[in-house]
Amino acid sequence: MAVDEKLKIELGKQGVMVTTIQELYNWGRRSSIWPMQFGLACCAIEMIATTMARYDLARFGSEVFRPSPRQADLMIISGTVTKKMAPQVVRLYNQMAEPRYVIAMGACAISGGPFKQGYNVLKGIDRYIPVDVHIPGCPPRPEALIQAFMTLQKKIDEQHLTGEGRPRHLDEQAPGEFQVPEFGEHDLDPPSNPGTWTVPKIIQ
Amino acid sequence: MSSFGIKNEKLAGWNRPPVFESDGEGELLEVAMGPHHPSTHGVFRMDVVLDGERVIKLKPVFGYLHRNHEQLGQTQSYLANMPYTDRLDYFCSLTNNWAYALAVEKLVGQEVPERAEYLRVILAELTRVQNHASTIGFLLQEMGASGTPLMYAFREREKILDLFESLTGSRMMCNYMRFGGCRVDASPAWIEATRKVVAGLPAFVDEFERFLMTNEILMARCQGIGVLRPDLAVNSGISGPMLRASGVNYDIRKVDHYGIYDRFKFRVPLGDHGDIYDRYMVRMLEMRESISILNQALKDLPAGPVMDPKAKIRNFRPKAGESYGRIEAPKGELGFYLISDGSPNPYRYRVRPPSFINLTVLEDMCLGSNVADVVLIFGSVDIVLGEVDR
Amino acid sequence: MASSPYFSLAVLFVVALGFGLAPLGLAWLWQKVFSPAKPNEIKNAIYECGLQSRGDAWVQFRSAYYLYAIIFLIFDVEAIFLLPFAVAFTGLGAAACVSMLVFVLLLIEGLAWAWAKGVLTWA
Amino acid sequence: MLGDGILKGLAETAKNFAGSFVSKERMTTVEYPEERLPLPEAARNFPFLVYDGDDWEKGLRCVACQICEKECPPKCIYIEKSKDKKPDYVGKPQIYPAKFDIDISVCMSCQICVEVCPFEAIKMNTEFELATDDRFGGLLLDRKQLARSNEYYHEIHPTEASEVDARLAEEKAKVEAKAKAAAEAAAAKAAAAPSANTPASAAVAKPQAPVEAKPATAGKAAEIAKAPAMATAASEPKPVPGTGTDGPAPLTAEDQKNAETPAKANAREPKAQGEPKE
Amino acid sequence: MKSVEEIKAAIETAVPGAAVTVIPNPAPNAQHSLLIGAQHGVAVAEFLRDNEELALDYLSNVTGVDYLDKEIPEKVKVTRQVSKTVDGVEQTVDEMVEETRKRVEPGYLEAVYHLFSVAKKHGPVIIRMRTANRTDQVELPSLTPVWRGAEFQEREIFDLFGIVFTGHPDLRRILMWDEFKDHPMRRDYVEPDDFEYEPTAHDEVLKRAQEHKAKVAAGEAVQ
Repeated sequence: MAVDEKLKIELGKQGVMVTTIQELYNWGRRSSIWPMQFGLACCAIEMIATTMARYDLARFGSEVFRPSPRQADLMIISGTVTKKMAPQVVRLYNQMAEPRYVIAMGACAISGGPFKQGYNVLKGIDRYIPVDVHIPGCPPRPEALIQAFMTLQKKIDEQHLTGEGRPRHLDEQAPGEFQVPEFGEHDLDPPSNPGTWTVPKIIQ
Repeated sequence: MSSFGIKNEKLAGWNRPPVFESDGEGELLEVAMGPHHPSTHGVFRMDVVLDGERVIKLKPVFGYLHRNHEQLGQTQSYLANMPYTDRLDYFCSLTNNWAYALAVEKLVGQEVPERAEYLRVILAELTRVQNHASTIGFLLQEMGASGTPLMYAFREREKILDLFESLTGSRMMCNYMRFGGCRVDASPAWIEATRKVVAGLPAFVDEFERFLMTNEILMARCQGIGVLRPDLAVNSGISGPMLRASGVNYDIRKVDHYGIYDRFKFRVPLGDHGDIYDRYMVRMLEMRESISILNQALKDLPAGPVMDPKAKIRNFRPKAGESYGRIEAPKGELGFYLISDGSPNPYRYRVRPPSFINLTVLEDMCLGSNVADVVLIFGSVDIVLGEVDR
Repeated sequence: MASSPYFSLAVLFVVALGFGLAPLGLAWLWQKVFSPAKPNEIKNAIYECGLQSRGDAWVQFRSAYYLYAIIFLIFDVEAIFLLPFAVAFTGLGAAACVSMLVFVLLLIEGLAWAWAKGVLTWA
Repeated sequence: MLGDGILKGLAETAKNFAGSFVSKERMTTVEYPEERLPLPEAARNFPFLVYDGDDWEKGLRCVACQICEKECPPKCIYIEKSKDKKPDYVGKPQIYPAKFDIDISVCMSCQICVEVCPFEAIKMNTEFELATDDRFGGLLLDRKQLARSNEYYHEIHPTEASEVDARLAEEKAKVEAKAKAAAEAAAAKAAAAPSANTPASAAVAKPQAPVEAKPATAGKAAEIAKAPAMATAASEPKPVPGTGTDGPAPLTAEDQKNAETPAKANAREPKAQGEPKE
Repeated sequence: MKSVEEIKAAIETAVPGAAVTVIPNPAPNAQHSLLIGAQHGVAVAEFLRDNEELALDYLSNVTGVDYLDKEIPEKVKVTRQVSKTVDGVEQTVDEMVEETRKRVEPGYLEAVYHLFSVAKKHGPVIIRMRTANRTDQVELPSLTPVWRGAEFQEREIFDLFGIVFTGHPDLRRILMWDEFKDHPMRRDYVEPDDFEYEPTAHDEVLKRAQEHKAKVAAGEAVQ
């Protein structure tokens, strides 16, 4: 049962703060998303530029870039995920603590981008791990990364604690483990994780 | 040659007591400073064998960002390769463009109008300044000064990126040069804005120098660490600030006389110990030289066309032949080797990456030093993974 | 019982204990009710820069490292013992001084061995 | 003495800290959502299709010549030609793109499509707030989402837009002048020799480009002339996936005949650049 | 600096028996190169480095190039039995017939070395070495003992082209992962069918997508 807005505003005027556990929980988690220090290629430089003085990412609670996956709850895949790097990316994602989000930053992380026709480039990281926000651009501007942060924060705000709208980490059925691909003789096997990657029907 | 006037030699690190000989008690620990590591500027892996803290063996492992740049180069047309060169060394996209344009111009004997040559020099030197500032910022970041020098360096870099964006349209991926000139002419307002930024650069370098040069921690941690002998450097094909820090006078702007660098008066800074501190000093002094080149180039920038009218952009079919064009990129000698067989896409498209070859001596420099110094030595080599793995 | 002098102290102690344990209990309750634990062996594997970690970290280090720590420990504890001796020094006889001297010299001998072994030269 | 290097460094940061209260120049942070940096004029993010007038369907300048599709390095443009024709801004019936998709999850915003487009039909947009969580629906922009009006183009790239308009207007004037001249010549001929047996040249008054017209080289899509001649490149028909037909309807003979003239190589005069952000 | 012909002469005098031929470069920058026999490679390299007049002590670039087998059509006169009716009688008579037969010229893998001199500051001397063919004899002498700069670049050529450099200190794959089997930069490399749905597929990307669809229809590949 949500508190109805008008009552909330009235009480707010008299200095009484009314909230639900869900709002408090979501507010707590979205205001301090600690990204993992995980730069792959050119988009990593734009990510660093976003944390620098001019486009200050610290204003969104992401001041600290944690090197170790154990203490990070957001993985910004900034750059090209090659087939040699894919098992490491998926293993790092597995090793992150459970409420974890993924931002696929840049064309290469979403779909292989300009290097798509190559033999060593993974065509998009959402073959192996679920991606929450995609940022197109090559590289996307620092403001675009901040706007993606705000999109992710809105998305966290709308999450419910129970019922079917609840996020992956509160849902027993949601898979906690994502299969790490092995190095095959010609390509990674399996080439994609069927659990998270569904090839859409050909639209044309 | 005195080592840049730092008088108190006793502080200089290289007269330290002999390295502690391991008495063979402890076992060796094999650890991977792997693809995901805060100090490796991206996805680079070093398999290190440690005896306590001392490095016994170090094997670099590449390929985590191998984006098959050369194979794509051979399937695309000459023009379509130009935006891909921005993604090679993604700190200095304009010098990559220039190296590729130079190689193709050598392939077909294409001249470049005066104003385009001047614009190329101005943009290349701006790229060199922002690359060296960022490199020093990252080097200090790895030394522990987390943030402050990097913030100062990036504040300066943002100003230069604004210039790139207002001229070419993109901050980092300029895709600006064509075979036979540049894509867009620089408006007088842009020239004025460049003058203003260049006027502010000496103050920034002075501030950086006052900030860092005589800092005891910097001297204690950098002097005498990662020493590279000049003969090993030349034999290993090292190029750029690392080579000059070992005292070898080899700057391609002076050797190859490409572009119009002969018209500008600038000196080539050399180090004499070849350690991290000399590499840091060579980069600081190169920034000063670049600023003097910028001032000279901005002073007599001629008017005139920016693009040679006869130059073909689309449907460009050079006759059969090969060409190797190289320039002095901020990280070293960046070369493009093109073999053409008359078809619109090159038969063989090879990039000579300075960072990749500068890593040949990483193990020689790191043997016997502490793990913490390996991070610094690796930072002083200044590599970018897009260029290392291509 | 309410008037015993220590009653307020006990209340304070209980409140402090509760203040400490309540969030832990809440977190444990939350975890049991809302977010199910999903351990798996990839997640619990050793983190080594994204790779499967080869080799073992339980390695016999060079003696210099732990000896350095032990020596620091010795002199730290010695300083604690010297403290009461120094405070009551004026009222003590010669026997106390001699025994304290034996105690200090014994430790100095340990330092001499370490110095000879070269543990202290850090390089 | 030993610590003076560090003290000098601390003095430096203290100066900057104190300075940040006084001088505007030291306050570098831009609070993005509230306070935005004005994008410089040449900024480019993703392409968009320019249309004249108000109806985007009719006003599209693109004539589906597929040059940008061939020249695009990451190959992220997909064009399907239309069967019928619509009059373009000069009034000459032209093919228009039935489908024009750009996959912005692949596009590397390198503006080569703008450079090679001979019809000023595709320009670079400066919109960058496109983060979405739906990869295939949200990041594949079709014709409708790509179309922007010419006024919008004037908004984001003022000098470049006005220059392009000047060029197009001048071409339009030249074509009309030719058409008028051809019409008078035809009327004069009809008046002078009413029984003239040679019909006027084909309905389309094919103005002769001032530049000497060399026959187009056969083979691959030859380069498009910037000359005023209305010309479409003869490009090999592209098999339409999934529809099973072996290819779109072959180009009408009249298009085939339109020999384009490989004019001087430099397709574009240097674009003057607006002044950058202060 | 000495011209290519002078260098060729100098090499032939210094290293007797070295097979050196000049490969002209038609491009205007006239960077001609010297093709060197594989068995004398290291000797010639040491000469080029240690000769004081040349002093080529700086190896800038090592490139691998792959030339496919070329089929050269040739007009060949061959006598063949041809049945012809001579004055009404069916008989076979051999007769000169001209036919074109395909002569397959074996392709080769090539390593190109660009040498510069730091001491004398003079420009590129380019030497090339070619393997016998593209399949089994793919050995070339490694020049890492002469110039240490060639170490990583030769490993990259071994990884992407498959030239085995004899004498290289540690010849392993450098860019691809170790379990990778074939050499991806060769002209005849077939990419794994790593199908990815592309909304804007056209030309060869479309061809690959249709091949994949055919394969899925035929049931070999998984969607």
